Amino acid sequence: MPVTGIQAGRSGERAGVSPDMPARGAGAAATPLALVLETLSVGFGGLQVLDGVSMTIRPAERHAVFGPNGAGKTTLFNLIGGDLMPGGGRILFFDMDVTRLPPHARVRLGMRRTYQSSMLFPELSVLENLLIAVRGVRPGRFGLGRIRPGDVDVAAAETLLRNVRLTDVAAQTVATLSHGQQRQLEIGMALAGTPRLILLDEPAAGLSAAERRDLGELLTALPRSTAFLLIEHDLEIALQVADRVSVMHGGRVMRQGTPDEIMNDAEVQAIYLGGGSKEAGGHAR
Amino acid sequence: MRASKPAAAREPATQAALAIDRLDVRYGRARAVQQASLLLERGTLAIVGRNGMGKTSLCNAVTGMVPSSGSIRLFGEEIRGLPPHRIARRGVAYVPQGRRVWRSLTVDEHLRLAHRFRRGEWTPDGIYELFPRLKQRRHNGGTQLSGGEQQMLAIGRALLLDPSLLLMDEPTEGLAPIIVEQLAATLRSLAARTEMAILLVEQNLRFAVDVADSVAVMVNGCVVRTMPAAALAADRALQQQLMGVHAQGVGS
Amino acid sequence: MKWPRHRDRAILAATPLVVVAAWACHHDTRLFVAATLNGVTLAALYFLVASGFALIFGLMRNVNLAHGSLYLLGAYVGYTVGDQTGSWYLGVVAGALGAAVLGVVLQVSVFRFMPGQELRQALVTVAISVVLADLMMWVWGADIYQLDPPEWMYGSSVLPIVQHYPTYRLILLVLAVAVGGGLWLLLNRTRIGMMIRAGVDDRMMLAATGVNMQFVFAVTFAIGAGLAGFAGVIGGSALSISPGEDTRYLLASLIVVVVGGLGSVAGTAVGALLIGLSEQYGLAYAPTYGVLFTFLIMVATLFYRPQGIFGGR
Amino acid sequence: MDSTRSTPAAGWPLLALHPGLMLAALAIYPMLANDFFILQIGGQTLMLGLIALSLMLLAGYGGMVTLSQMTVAGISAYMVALLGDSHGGASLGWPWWLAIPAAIMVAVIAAAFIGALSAKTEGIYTIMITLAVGVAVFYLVLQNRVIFNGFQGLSHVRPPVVLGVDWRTPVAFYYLALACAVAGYYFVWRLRRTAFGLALQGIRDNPRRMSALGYDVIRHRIAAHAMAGAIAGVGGVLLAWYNTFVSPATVGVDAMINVLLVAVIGGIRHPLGAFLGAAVFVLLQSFAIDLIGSQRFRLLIGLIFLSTVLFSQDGLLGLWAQCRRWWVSVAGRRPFLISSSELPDR
Amino acid sequence: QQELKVGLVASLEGAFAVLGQDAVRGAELALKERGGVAGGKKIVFVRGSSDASPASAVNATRKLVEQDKVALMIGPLSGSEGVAVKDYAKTQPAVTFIDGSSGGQETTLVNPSPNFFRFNLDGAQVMAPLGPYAFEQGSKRVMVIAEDYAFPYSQVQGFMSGFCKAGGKVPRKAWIPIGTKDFSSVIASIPNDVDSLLVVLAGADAVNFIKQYDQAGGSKKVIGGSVMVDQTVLSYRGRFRSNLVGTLSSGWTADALETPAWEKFVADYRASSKEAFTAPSYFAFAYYNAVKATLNALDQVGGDLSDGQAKFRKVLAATQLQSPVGLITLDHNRQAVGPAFITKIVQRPDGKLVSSVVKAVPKIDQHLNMSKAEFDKMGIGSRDVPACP
Ligand SMILES: Nc1ncnc2c1ncn2[C@@H]1O[C@H](COP(=O)(O)OP(=O)(O)OP(=O)(O)O)[C@@H](O)[C@H]1O
Ligand SMILES: Nc1ncnc2c1ncn2[C@@H]1O[C@H](COP(=O)(O)OP(=O)(O)OP(=O)(O)O)[C@@H](O)[C@H]1O
Ligand SMILES: [Mg+2]
Ligand SMILES: [Mg+2]
Repeated sequence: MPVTGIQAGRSGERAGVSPDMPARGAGAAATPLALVLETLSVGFGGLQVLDGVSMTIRPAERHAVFGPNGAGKTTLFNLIGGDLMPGGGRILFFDMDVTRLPPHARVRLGMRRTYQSSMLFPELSVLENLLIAVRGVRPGRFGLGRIRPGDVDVAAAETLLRNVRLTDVAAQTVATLSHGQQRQLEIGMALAGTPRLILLDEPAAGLSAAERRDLGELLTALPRSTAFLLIEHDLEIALQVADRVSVMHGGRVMRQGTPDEIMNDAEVQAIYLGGGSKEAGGHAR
Repeated sequence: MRASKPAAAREPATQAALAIDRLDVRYGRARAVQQASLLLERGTLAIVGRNGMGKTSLCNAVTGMVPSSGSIRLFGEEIRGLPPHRIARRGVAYVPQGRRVWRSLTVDEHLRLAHRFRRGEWTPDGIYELFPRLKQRRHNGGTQLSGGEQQMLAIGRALLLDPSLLLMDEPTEGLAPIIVEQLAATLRSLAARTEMAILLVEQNLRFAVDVADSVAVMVNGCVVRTMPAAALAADRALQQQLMGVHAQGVGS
Repeated sequence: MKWPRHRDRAILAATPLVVVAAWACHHDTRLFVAATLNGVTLAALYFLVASGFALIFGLMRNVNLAHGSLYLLGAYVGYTVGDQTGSWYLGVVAGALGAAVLGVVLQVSVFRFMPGQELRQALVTVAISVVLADLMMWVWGADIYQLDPPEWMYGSSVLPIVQHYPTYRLILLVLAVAVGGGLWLLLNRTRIGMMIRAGVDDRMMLAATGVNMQFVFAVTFAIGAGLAGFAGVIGGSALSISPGEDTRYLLASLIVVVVGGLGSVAGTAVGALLIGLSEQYGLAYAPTYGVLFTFLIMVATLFYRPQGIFGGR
Repeated sequence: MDSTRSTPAAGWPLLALHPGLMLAALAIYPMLANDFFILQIGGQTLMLGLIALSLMLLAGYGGMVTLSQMTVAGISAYMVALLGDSHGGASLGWPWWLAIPAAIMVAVIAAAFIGALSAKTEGIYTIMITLAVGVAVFYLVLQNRVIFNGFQGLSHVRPPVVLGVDWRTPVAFYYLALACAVAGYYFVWRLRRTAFGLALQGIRDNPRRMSALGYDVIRHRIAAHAMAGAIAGVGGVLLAWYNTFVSPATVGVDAMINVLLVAVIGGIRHPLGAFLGAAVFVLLQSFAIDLIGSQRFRLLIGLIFLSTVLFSQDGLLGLWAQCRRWWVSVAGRRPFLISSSELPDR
Repeated sequence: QQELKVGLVASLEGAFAVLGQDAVRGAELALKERGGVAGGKKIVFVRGSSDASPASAVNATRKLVEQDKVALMIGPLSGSEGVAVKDYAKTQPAVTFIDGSSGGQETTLVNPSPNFFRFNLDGAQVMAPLGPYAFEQGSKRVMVIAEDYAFPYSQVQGFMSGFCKAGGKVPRKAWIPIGTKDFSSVIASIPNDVDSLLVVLAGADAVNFIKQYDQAGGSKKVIGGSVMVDQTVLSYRGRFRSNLVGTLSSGWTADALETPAWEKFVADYRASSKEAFTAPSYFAFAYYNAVKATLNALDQVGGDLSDGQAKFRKVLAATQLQSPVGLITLDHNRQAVGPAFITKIVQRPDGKLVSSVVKAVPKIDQHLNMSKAEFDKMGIGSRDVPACP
């Protein structure tokens, strides 16, 4: 399988491939790539958090991002989603340069994301939260018409509600939900509309075993037209759904490959996966 | 400051570390915990259960963060109704769900603040050794940390209090697998070497079974079952029944 | 990080200012220097008042709109004690203590029950200030009081260019610098500063590490309110003490702190300078619309830096 | 801000005030009251309530606590005086059908401008920037003599005689104010369930997430300000007619804060609160002196205000809801307990 | 005995609250002097309170007129309130309005209302004698430092009309925004070539100005506006007070007026209430006059308010009021024509500062004793009117 586009930036690892080659290669004329990241970098104060990250995601690709804590995964999502502006580099979304677009403009182009720590509307009900998510990508956001039960939007929100298993608490205000329930809602909000790319930041965190299983099924069952990028420390889920895996380390992409390749990579095991046996970290203290 | 801890806590006491009896937690008219009873003699007890079953509410009740009714005894002494800081001074430390680090304090300040009483074997340097990642970020503010780093910080903060009872609410959330492994080892060795009792709420069944001696299952605010960890680990049918985990559940 | 990016804009804004200043200096050097000095010393007074406000507001996120009342109370108490005992120093101590005690009472009996509810606290404190204003009017009437500082502070010192300059205003400057330094140390170098910041972020978690945060908050409030009372006596010796001063200084503190940015000593100082200078330049050069400019400066600052000059999230 | 967040919205169904009944009561009120009660109590309440309502829209739904609503109303008041007929300043004498819409338009534009200035600020910073704008406007009209006639302001602002009715007679003014108030109330009340209203509430709760869901937060805020500006603008026109003059005191700091007090005393989370607060405020202002004499009556107002905010999270409406809840729980305690222990699976 | 309700509005809230209370004392004193009866009827005051803003004054007045149905209205206290209440008066022709203490020039000069009467001099009238006198005393070039609104405008106009005519020059006027407390930059901007300052500031502002002027080493002669040398300022204890001695001013009354009528008034005033000031303020004095004139007129008509109060108003307009300071009559606009006093601050042996009379001017009309044409040429006082740089 050809390298689809994971290059560590300036480090010179896999130096043979220039960052934007695969994006603009022969195939560009046919279907545009879902996402192209070109040598993204960003720093806070003296700290270089991302250091030349390049990556491409094909339409319908399901891509998992692994990496130790603090590798820069969430920061990468913040750049793609528009919450942060990169210090350098470019972001192409279906061939469109979105590097400087505000978040809401990217969302309207079909990008959606979840947050690692839930970001919800605590005073509104669960259904209203989803309704807002549904309306966000449809025209009429300034609409002064009354929303009634039975509207298409409400129906769409109710479908989401069922998908993330929150029908029972639909009318409850979000502030009264348990942590896990809020995580479920967080995922539901990212699924609204027909996104072309979803960024999922540790969606399984805080979910119980049963809900994790549901999540896995939900992700697998997403229409194939939707690409997603998934940060996840729960390997079971990640491997269940991902086609490809990238591993980030210290602000760079260190490896990419198929799930199998990654799982068997010695270096990845050393910095991220661990030995998988009880003795691995025994000498910690 | 040591004196504030009951003498009983250090002696090989006959009293259970934590004894919860018919505990109720209410939010308005909704009951999150209903008549839950729980006994933790020593060692590690894990609580598992699906989302929204009342695990966090139980922990919050023990630490005094939400009002409750019933009885909570710490080494034989009733602590229900005490304000949180009193409870903490009696040797209860808490790793809360969602991390709850202080946004305007740096990593270093977190640890220094928690190490106020300077008791026990843990020091900020020890924590940095346990989580080297934190040391690199020691001058960063709480919210400038990545999710996993925050989790490490929350754990470090609790350990520095040198608790006799450590409450951990989903401590592995957001941690990389390798750190999880390391944490498991640390907890096991802590529980083995010291008198510290650990109450662990966990979604990661594998981790729970790995660390805990016994496991309690919560359903709808009640503790419905307590059993040795090994028994749960071995019995997939039971896992399936209690938690809706199916086929590829955890085995030992 | 932020400054370099704004450098061009800053230079663009600074150039006309420098030109105008040069013109003003050329036009009437004495007036310009005097107005500048007046602005700086007025800023010192504003800083003294606002520092307590900044402490309470910045650290505890408590929007204490009764701060002006604490100022006035300190001034009245300081005046009464100073007048009775004949000692200005005793008056200063009494004013600071009086306000501190009231501050603690407020914290323990009112604000404790509404943590984190900014708007509600703001409104409660507005109500309290209305009540306090009337109570103080009851006790002290509407007379104009003024406390005279000791002999050596009164009168004027000889400075170059401006010739005579009130000594007391120079002392204001010294006091402001001292208080600012002390505050900075308290916030950044002491455990209590750390605790307060932590308590504001998540007080339950602070309690869960064994800190009695009610005590910590009460202490903070005492310091903040005590500073207000202290400023009251100091300010009451520079300017007059009368009903209505409470809202004046409250407004000044609010503007200073908000323009400067929350919870930062440096920000408060910069805010105070900005406001003090613009007020005095306005009076000296454009009395008719000068006041307007102070507020336009504030609007502009908040528009470009919604968190204040030194504020950051 | 936070206190607007702390009361669960669930309390509202407990409000058992039937709208039809209330409307009927308001409609027949002039038949039962004298001129003073019709104009100064009734008319003024509705007018002030309308201005407070605009704040309620911004603060209750959008989480933007602004102090400049009185300024917006004042701008509209100054504009009717200037564009229409008045003494003192540079009034243009336009006909009413031109002057009134133009005045409200100017108010809307001013409000949108204030919205744009403050859209990036939050919490106390919003309060402060709007306060600063308000004070700046106050000093502008105070210091400018050519157009705004300075301290003295513009006098002889009277409503036009339209359809043969003198709209300044108490009954006519009352019904005019009532019509505006009902329209405003209905608009705001209904807004809660519209796409825009929902978006506004989302912005109140979490602006960053709104942006990540495809909403342009800044534009929504500006639009909310413009809407509130229209409401306040109508209130401002009424205000000018009611007083028959506008002066800097109309837009002074006290007046700005009074609007906030009115909205908060009533309850800032429901449009009804604005009018309830206005009624209490106007009654107190008019009759406190009869209750307590002249000496300590600021104290009375202060104490009433203090106890409202101290004991209720959400003004008088919140207090009312609390009472209802308490009553329900006392009256129906047993059954609730039983049913709650038999709650279905979560 | 029949009751007659009389409305009484004063500022009992806000910054003027204390002054408002003193005004009420003055009004009550006048009523008490007659045993609470006039024209055979028992007079009952119904009170209203404003916060010194025009809107609140009208609201309070409207309540008294429309709700409490008073027949006569007394008030309000301050200038802009007066204008607003006068306008309201036009809509209530059945009620007679007697001004309390408001001193706005326009109130009775521009568009006067036929049912609105004022028994005190306006701000310009009372300052008119001072200008020529100050010129005589050696003030040739004066800088004006005054607050930026209507009342100081007319005070300055009153001063300058005579001063300029006498040949004085006013090269610079500093109009200070209301509420300024720190005058140091204004002080720094005082040109060297003026010999005196005309300071029209009230209460605390005056105190602050004088103290700061003293501290900055200022030495020019200070001439004060009418409210500048009030007892609120004089009774204030502080080091600077010695600087006040010798300050010239002009007012409606003077503390050390040594006429029997005035001394009796002061004694009665002080006996009337425990909380009374050492000497009646201008506001007590003005309200006292207003009430006294009203009651006199009521007596004369025997309490007859029929016929739209026509008879009562006629008598009121023709009033020859023997006020504590002298005779006050009304002109055709129902505005007072009466005495004013040039005063100088002196220190009494007991250390108290009082204003002593330097010169009494028995009669000043609203045109400042000029012809109407001459006055109209000058126009109403404002920032730039009059001017003689
Ligand atoms: N605003 C900030 N200021 C300073 N440092 C920051 C900021 N945001 C993130 N960082 C740092 O950047 C690094 C990367 O953070 P990021 O959140 O992207 O990690 P992550 O890969 O998502 O880790 P995790 O798996 O723990 O969530 C961290 O070390 C963090 O401390
Ligand atoms: N503040 C609150 N007000 C009202 N209800 C609440 C509140 N907090 C929690 N609940 C409800 O109480 C129940 C138990 O919540 P809790 O947080 O204890 O669950 P949990 O077992 O910790 O769940 P999770 O695994 O998702 O963290 C949930 O149904 C939740 O909706
Ligand atoms: Mg992350
Ligand atoms: Mg939980």
